[in-house]
Amino acid sequence: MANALGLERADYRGGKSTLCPGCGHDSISNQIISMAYDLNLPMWKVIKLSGIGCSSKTPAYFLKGSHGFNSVHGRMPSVATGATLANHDLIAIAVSGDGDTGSIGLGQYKHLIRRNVPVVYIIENNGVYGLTKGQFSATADEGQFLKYYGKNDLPPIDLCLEAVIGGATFVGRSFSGDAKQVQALLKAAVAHRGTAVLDIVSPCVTFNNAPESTKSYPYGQDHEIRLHDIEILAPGYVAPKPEITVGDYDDGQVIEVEMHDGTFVRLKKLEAGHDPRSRSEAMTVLDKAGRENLLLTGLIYYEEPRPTLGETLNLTATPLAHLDDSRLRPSADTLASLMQKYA
Amino acid sequence: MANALGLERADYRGGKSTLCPGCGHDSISNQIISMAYDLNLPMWKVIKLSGIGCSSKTPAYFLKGSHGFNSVHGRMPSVATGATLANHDLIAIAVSGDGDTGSIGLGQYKHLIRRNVPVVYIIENNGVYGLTKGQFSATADEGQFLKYYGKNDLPPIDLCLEAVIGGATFVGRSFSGDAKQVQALLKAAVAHRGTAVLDIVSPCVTFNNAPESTKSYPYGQDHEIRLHDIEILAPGYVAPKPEITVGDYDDGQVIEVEMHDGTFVRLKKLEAGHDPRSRSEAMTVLDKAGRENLLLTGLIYYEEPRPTLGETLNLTATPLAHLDDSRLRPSADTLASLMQKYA
Amino acid sequence: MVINMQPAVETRWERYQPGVNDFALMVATENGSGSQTSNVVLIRSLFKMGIPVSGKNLFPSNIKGLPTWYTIRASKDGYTARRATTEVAIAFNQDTITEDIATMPSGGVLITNKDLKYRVDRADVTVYELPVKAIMAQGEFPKDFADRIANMVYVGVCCQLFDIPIDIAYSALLDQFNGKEKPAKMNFAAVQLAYDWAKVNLVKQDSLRFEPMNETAGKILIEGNDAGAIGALFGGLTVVAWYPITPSTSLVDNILNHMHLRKDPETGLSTVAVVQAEDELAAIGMIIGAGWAGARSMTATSGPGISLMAEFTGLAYFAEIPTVIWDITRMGPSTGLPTRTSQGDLLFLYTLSHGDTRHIVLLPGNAEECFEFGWRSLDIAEQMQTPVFVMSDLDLGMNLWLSNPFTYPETPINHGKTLDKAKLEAFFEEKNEWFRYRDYDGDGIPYRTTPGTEHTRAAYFTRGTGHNDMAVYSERADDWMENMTRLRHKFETARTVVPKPITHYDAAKRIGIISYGTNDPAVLEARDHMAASGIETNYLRVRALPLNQEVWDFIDQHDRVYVVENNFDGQLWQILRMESPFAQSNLIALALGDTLPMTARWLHGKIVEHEEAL
Amino acid sequence: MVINMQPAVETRWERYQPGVNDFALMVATENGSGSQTSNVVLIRSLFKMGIPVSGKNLFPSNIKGLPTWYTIRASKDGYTARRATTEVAIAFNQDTITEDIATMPSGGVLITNKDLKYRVDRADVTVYELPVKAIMAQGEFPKDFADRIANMVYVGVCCQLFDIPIDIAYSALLDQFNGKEKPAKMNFAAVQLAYDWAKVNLVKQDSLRFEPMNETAGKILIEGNDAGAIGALFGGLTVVAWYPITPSTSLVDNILNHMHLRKDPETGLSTVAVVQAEDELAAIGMIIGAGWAGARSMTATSGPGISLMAEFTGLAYFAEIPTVIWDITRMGPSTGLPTRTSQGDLLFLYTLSHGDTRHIVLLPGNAEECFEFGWRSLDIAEQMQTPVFVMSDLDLGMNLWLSNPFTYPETPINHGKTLDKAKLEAFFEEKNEWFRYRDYDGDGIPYRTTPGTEHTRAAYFTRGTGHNDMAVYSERADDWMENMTRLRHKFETARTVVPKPITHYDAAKRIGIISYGTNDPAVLEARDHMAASGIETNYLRVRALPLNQEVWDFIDQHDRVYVVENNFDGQLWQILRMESPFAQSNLIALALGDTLPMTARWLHGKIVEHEEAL
Ligand SMILES: Cc1ncc(C[n+]2csc(CCOP(=O)(O)OP(=O)(O)O)c2C)c(N)n1
Ligand SMILES: Cc1ncc(C[n+]2csc(CCOP(=O)(O)OP(=O)(O)O)c2C)c(N)n1
Ligand code: SF4
Ligand code: SF4
Ligand SMILES: [Mg+2]
Ligand SMILES: [Mg+2]
Repeated sequence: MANALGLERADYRGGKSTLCPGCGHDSISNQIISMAYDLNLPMWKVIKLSGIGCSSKTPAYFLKGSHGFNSVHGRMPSVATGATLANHDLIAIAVSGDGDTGSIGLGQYKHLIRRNVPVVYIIENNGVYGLTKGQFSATADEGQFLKYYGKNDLPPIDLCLEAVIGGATFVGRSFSGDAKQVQALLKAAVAHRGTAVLDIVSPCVTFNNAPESTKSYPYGQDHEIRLHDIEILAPGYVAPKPEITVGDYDDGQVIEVEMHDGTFVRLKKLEAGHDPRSRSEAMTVLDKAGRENLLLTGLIYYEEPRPTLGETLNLTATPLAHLDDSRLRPSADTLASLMQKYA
Repeated sequence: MANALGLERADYRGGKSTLCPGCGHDSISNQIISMAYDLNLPMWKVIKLSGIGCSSKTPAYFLKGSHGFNSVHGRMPSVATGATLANHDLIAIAVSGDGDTGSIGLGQYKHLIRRNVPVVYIIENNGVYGLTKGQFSATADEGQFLKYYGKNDLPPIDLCLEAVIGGATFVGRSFSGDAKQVQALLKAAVAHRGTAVLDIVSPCVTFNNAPESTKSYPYGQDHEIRLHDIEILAPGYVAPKPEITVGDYDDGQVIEVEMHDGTFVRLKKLEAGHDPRSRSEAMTVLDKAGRENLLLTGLIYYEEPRPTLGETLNLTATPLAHLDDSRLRPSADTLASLMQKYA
Repeated sequence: MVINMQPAVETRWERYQPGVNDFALMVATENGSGSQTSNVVLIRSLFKMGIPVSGKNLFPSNIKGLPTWYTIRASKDGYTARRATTEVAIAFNQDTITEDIATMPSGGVLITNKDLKYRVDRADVTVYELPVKAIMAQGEFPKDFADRIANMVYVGVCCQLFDIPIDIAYSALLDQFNGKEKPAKMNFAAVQLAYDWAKVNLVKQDSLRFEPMNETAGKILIEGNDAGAIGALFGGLTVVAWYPITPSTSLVDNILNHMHLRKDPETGLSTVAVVQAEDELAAIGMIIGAGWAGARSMTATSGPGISLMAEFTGLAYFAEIPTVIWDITRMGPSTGLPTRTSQGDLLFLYTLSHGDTRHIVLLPGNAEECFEFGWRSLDIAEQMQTPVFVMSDLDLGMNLWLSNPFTYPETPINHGKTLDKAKLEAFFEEKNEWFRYRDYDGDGIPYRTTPGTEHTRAAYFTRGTGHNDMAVYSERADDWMENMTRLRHKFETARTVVPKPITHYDAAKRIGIISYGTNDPAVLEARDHMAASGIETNYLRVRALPLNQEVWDFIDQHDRVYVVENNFDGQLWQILRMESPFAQSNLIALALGDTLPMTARWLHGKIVEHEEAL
Repeated sequence: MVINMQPAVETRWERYQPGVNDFALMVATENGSGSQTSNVVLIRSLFKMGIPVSGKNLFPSNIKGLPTWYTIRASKDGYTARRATTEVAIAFNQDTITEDIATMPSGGVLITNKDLKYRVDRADVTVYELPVKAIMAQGEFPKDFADRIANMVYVGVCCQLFDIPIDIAYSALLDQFNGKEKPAKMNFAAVQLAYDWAKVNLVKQDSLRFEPMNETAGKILIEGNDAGAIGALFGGLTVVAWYPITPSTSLVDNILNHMHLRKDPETGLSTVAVVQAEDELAAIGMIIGAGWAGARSMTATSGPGISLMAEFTGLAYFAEIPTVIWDITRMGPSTGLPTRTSQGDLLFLYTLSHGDTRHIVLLPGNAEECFEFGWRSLDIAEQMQTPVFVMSDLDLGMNLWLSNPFTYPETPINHGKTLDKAKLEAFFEEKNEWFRYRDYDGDGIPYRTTPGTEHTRAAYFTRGTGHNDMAVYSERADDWMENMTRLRHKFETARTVVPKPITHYDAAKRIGIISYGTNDPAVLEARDHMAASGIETNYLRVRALPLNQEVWDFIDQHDRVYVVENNFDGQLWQILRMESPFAQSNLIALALGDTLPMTARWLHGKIVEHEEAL
């Protein structure tokens, strides 16, 4: 069935995946396709960016109608920064891996967030380097064993916590086995102005899918704890009561967060009862999850977005890439009078 | 007066400083000299490491009897990692700047901490790039103005918070104008096994010393809030009562933390009353300091150190650099029988 | 096979006739389907039969499912170069079977998996079709396991068709599972089934077969990266920092495999530290820090990692810190083709980093040299106090090579001019001074101390900024020039320290060939063929940069010298031109760089073409 | 002065006699003491007097307190090269005064600050001693301010001694404080005091003086980095990402200074985005992302930054993304000497990144070309769809140069083969297809689209991995070779697109000189001197890599060609040898690389030495 743009879901597909059958990354690609189809995204406005890795290959497998850039390992954030500066009308979907972001790319990841570059930043987190055949990544469980590389003695990096303290205004965590939630978070993220981080546990079925591994399917299926149910209300919906902005919410209560494009994100409290609008609560809940090895998923943190990088630079409304030449080159008189100053 | 090694304080000096008169970095160098003299550090056992910057020049200005390595910008952490692996008997003192650590070096800084490389990591934090003439660094105040580079629109990175969530077991903050505290923290840091981070506000008198700047002398003098008084009790001292390890402490109470070399760090509570042994408290106090622009100084976080990188690798007691050749090359027979396996 | 090219002009080569122990097989399967085991079993079997054999794995940059080709060449004459045409095609991959059939040579033998969809419209080839499912069905294997070992079917059939004794195949399987009988037996069951099936159902229609000979006695089969790892461990390696990247990863994997050789017998503690860094910037920083502090350190990487190591390499060069960097080259520029081979980094390695820099680059051409340069590179690094590159490639590093067993290092570990406490005291005794960057011996190589030397005057300050010979910071032009002049002098000394070229010279021959690395087998084979057709050549194989005098003499001695290499720009040819002491009008570049190991046929074609055009 | 060298053999040069408007001053002060203002005031004054003038600031890599030397050369003949010997020494730095006095030429003029400790044991120089404190004391200046302007004392004294009209000094001061009278007056007060003091207390004993002439009318004084910034802004620059590093920082500083020229008149919003990145890895990633998305992007850096940009540069080369990288070179290897000049990155830039890569490098030789290449580099980048380097150096970038005013770009902005919606539709109209990497015009340059083009078939996938001409991932050897062959062909096209060399040719002359960049003034001056002594030379100044045919023709036309450059290895000479279509026995390398701008005397000495040895 065609969406508002007259496109079938199939039109949002990409090339045939070359990932291992069952790879978690493929299901995330599928959710991206559904999200774009549901939201009627014009593909020509979307850019797909990635680093290097199995995860970073996926932009070739969705949204064939969009420009894609599979850049270099760990440094896609800088490419995303430049591309969105060149054209701030673009909708940027960035895909990375835990190695790509947590190891070689950690610095760029943090600085992208600090600059609040408007991009949906998806980390397909499997705790290993898939493409180079299963070395531990910086998000691997402490003490975990892998057949080839033995024991991992180092503590995992929590890429959500890194984002929260780094100044991110939208931070979510999910599990690629939880299609519904992944899709809801994707929709919210696309509606967000500024960097939206999604750290999605995405099992590597070939190198890290043993049930003990917190990055495996079995573990995710048995241990995922949703912080809330998420419902996305398309722009146009009118909130029944003024949006709740403070205080933690009592049983059965609901938070509705309005995104800048009018989309509402409705969070229905579950037992965990986490309020994503509190930075300290976000830090606490992540710290707890880390210490107790809990796979807490949902919208971890949200705040009214601060200005994006482009906004702080006071750029023209017309994207820089589309300025016509008359605005790119000052006049001959301007040059002449400037020369006077040096005479 | 000579110390236990028969050395005068002057013997611990280095070359003549070429920094601007009054630069905060020079006073930190002085405290390093005093610390080494007081603790009777054998200089031949010490290595001085740094990146590039005015701050990173300082290792040439103290401990002339120690090997020094002024490496490349932002990547001293990797050099420190390799050097301490080669010889785990060395006492490593690393000096960096806020640009060196917070911008180009952020990734290596975080991974050094994650690996718990045994090094005293000093950040001489002035909020600007001194050596390149005063650009904003990643720790500059949000909204701050500088004569040349205008307004800084980006939020500052808190290098202590980065360290705490990154797995550091010793994190302190100080102000180069607070000689006494800087020296106490240095002594504790040297006694610590593992990465000891000291983020020291060290004013750049040439480019960032206006009173409204949180990195200036005037601001530090007027606004420093000590979290506690710190006293260092040399090894041999016997704690009056079993070391307090839990619970927050009431007025006038004191915490004593024993370092692995027998040194005791005695913290006397001041009004702020922060317990450095609680990770969540550390995160909260830093978050608060960040939001309210408070210059809270002292030992922010301490935990019983986890194994250092070298320890996790089960290396021989003899430093790798000092193994004799017989242990570096297996026998001819070993090679012969190995070759059998490939025949 | 679809990835094969290297067009060669038609030549006498065409007369080449396959025969007993002298033909090649190509196995087309799916990546990650376990076919690698089957292929290695075939190679090992031939090896055990005493037949000179070589294998090339042409695999995709993916983990499961993309096409992969494996070529196995048996050569009674001992040629191990890749052959472009393979008489036998084992087409087991649905995605490529059609093209695999279309591109096979006339008169060839086609073995297919009957369960696939395809049409054979080649009257000029012998076809054997194997009902793989049916054959496997006979031996009730657990389902998932069955899939994994289905590829054993073509092993069994090959044993039957080409006279490989099946017990030899079994012992090859045993080796493969290093002695574990259970998996060996499991797999062998499938081999046996196929073998028996073929005996009954296939009528031999071709003349290709193997026959035991005695050409591999005392030899070994090993991958270059394994050889390099063993070499490094016997070279006193103590600190490794690395970041995974194909095709260098297996070099470090093999260091981990063999690390037990360096465990302290009493304590069981390790004398080697291996750290997986967060990236290559950190990896090289770590080995430089380690080298500075007295360790024998190394890393292994490939093109993209080399680019990231550029700045640190300049520091190590200028601050004179020993360390070793293995570059297992793959196809570049950029990410390029991670699973294809090339020699495209040579010029970049030689001049790596900004400013006036030059580096030592060792160029192993076979597994024995991977072992030798594995330990020697660590000696040279300490001896010359500079980073030393070892440039191998994917072909040498990741494929199995027939080799002589490695000879134990003939010289003790060389720490160069490193002064420990005692040596430093002696030095002061003699000279009343010691300055880090002073040239005491006139060879440009200074004396160094390492941190932790208990001596009041052992310390010095290391920096990448200007310094005089006392290691004191200096912005003086004369200090700068003095230091650069000494560094260049040291580099000249290096020419006499690095491995000399291997030369096949006969004054009567007027044509020379210069090459390096894994082109060696192609050159050797092509030379024989050319000689047969009247083109006599001498051959010099460069084994290191900087170049030694031998190279200039060799060029001088010939009318024409072909510079043969597997990169696109002819990088050694460019280095020869930019450095040769005289005008070289006689250097002809034969540069390939088509992602595949060079074939003798390509080289033969090129030279014949050129010679006939004279 | 202590940092001065470049030994030259004794030659006719010795006959050179300083005279009116033809001598040089050297000012030795402390870094950060405000002397820079005084020195620029002196230069501006001479400029206003119509005298050709040039200045070189030899400053330390520190912020305050280390020695700094500033040389000012007046040349009635219009020579602007650095001169090693300076007739006038103004010794105002306690740390260097002794050596400054010792190293000054016989017959020179010494002006000292009497408050310093020193002894003058030179009977062969004229000495003027200034009681700076005393002079300043006369005009009650606020203490701290007094220190800052104490250096105005030597300005006043020079006006008096060398006949610089004091009102001209005042207007120079006004310019310096761009029109602000208050600071200008303040400073001028000190100048006046010193001027009056000198009138009364100094007896002119030397013959050196200035005299108004008319050689600077219509000219400007500007730094190369300022010129480059203006050029880029007039070249349609839209995205700048950078990381501070000496000596490139002032290029971006000047972009910020002039950015108002690109503000939208109505909205006041900016058409240029300038981002201070976290490092050079990020800076280049940003400009590549921007170039890919349709921006005209650039960065500015120096050696260490170039090394860090290596991997990304390879991606941009291989994925064919336009962007511009300025390398304001400083002395390397490694961190080297950040405040000293060199041309040491040339070869590294040309071959930057692993694998077979080659890059366009523009080589401005003066301020006008910094402006021109500032805009032209952005055109060439889009035209060739590749990263374009502009290699300037510290000398050109950070010193003041006498220049013609800049001429407005004669051609409109060139976006190359970039297809917007309309153009893409037209393309499909005509060809019924569009594939990103297909060579439609036979020049190796494909057509590209940028993201955000509202067309269903505008999208393509950009990658650094193997791809065919439809931008589809491919591991096929033939696809790889086809692409590499096209890239090389594109590079050949680039030879015809980049700026051609500037040639001074006269068929009668048999000796040629090839050089580039800031060696130009030294070459021009040396040629005149050599001509005077009977050595006639032609001269070709290379302005870009890859080299054009003109260069080969020039080499062909001469018996000998001296390749003159300011790096240690003779890197252009090496590139010439590795690329020249014929054996070049006639290329002689004259490589310097001693951290300082080249002097005509050094070059003259070298060539004369060589010619006389023939
Ligand atoms: C500079 C550089 N170093 C190393 C590599 C090799 N490499 C390719 S992918 C990868 C790791 C990918 O891990 P991750 O980001 O977690 O992605 P995954 O494959 O697990 O999805 C590495 C190290 C590279 N391509 N470039
Ligand atoms: C790779 C590289 N990029 C840039 C530089 C130039 N640089 C030298 S110091 C510095 C910043 C120093 O700032 P910080 O670390 O805060 O030290 P500070 O001078 O403020 O003490 C920069 C960018 C360099 N040396 N190397
Ligand atoms: S290796 Fe792991 S991450 Fe890569 S495709 Fe296979 S399952 Fe996915
Ligand atoms: S510039 Fe700033 S940081 Fe550098 S030395 Fe001067 S005061 Fe210190
Ligand atoms: Mg991963
Ligand atoms: Mg700083």
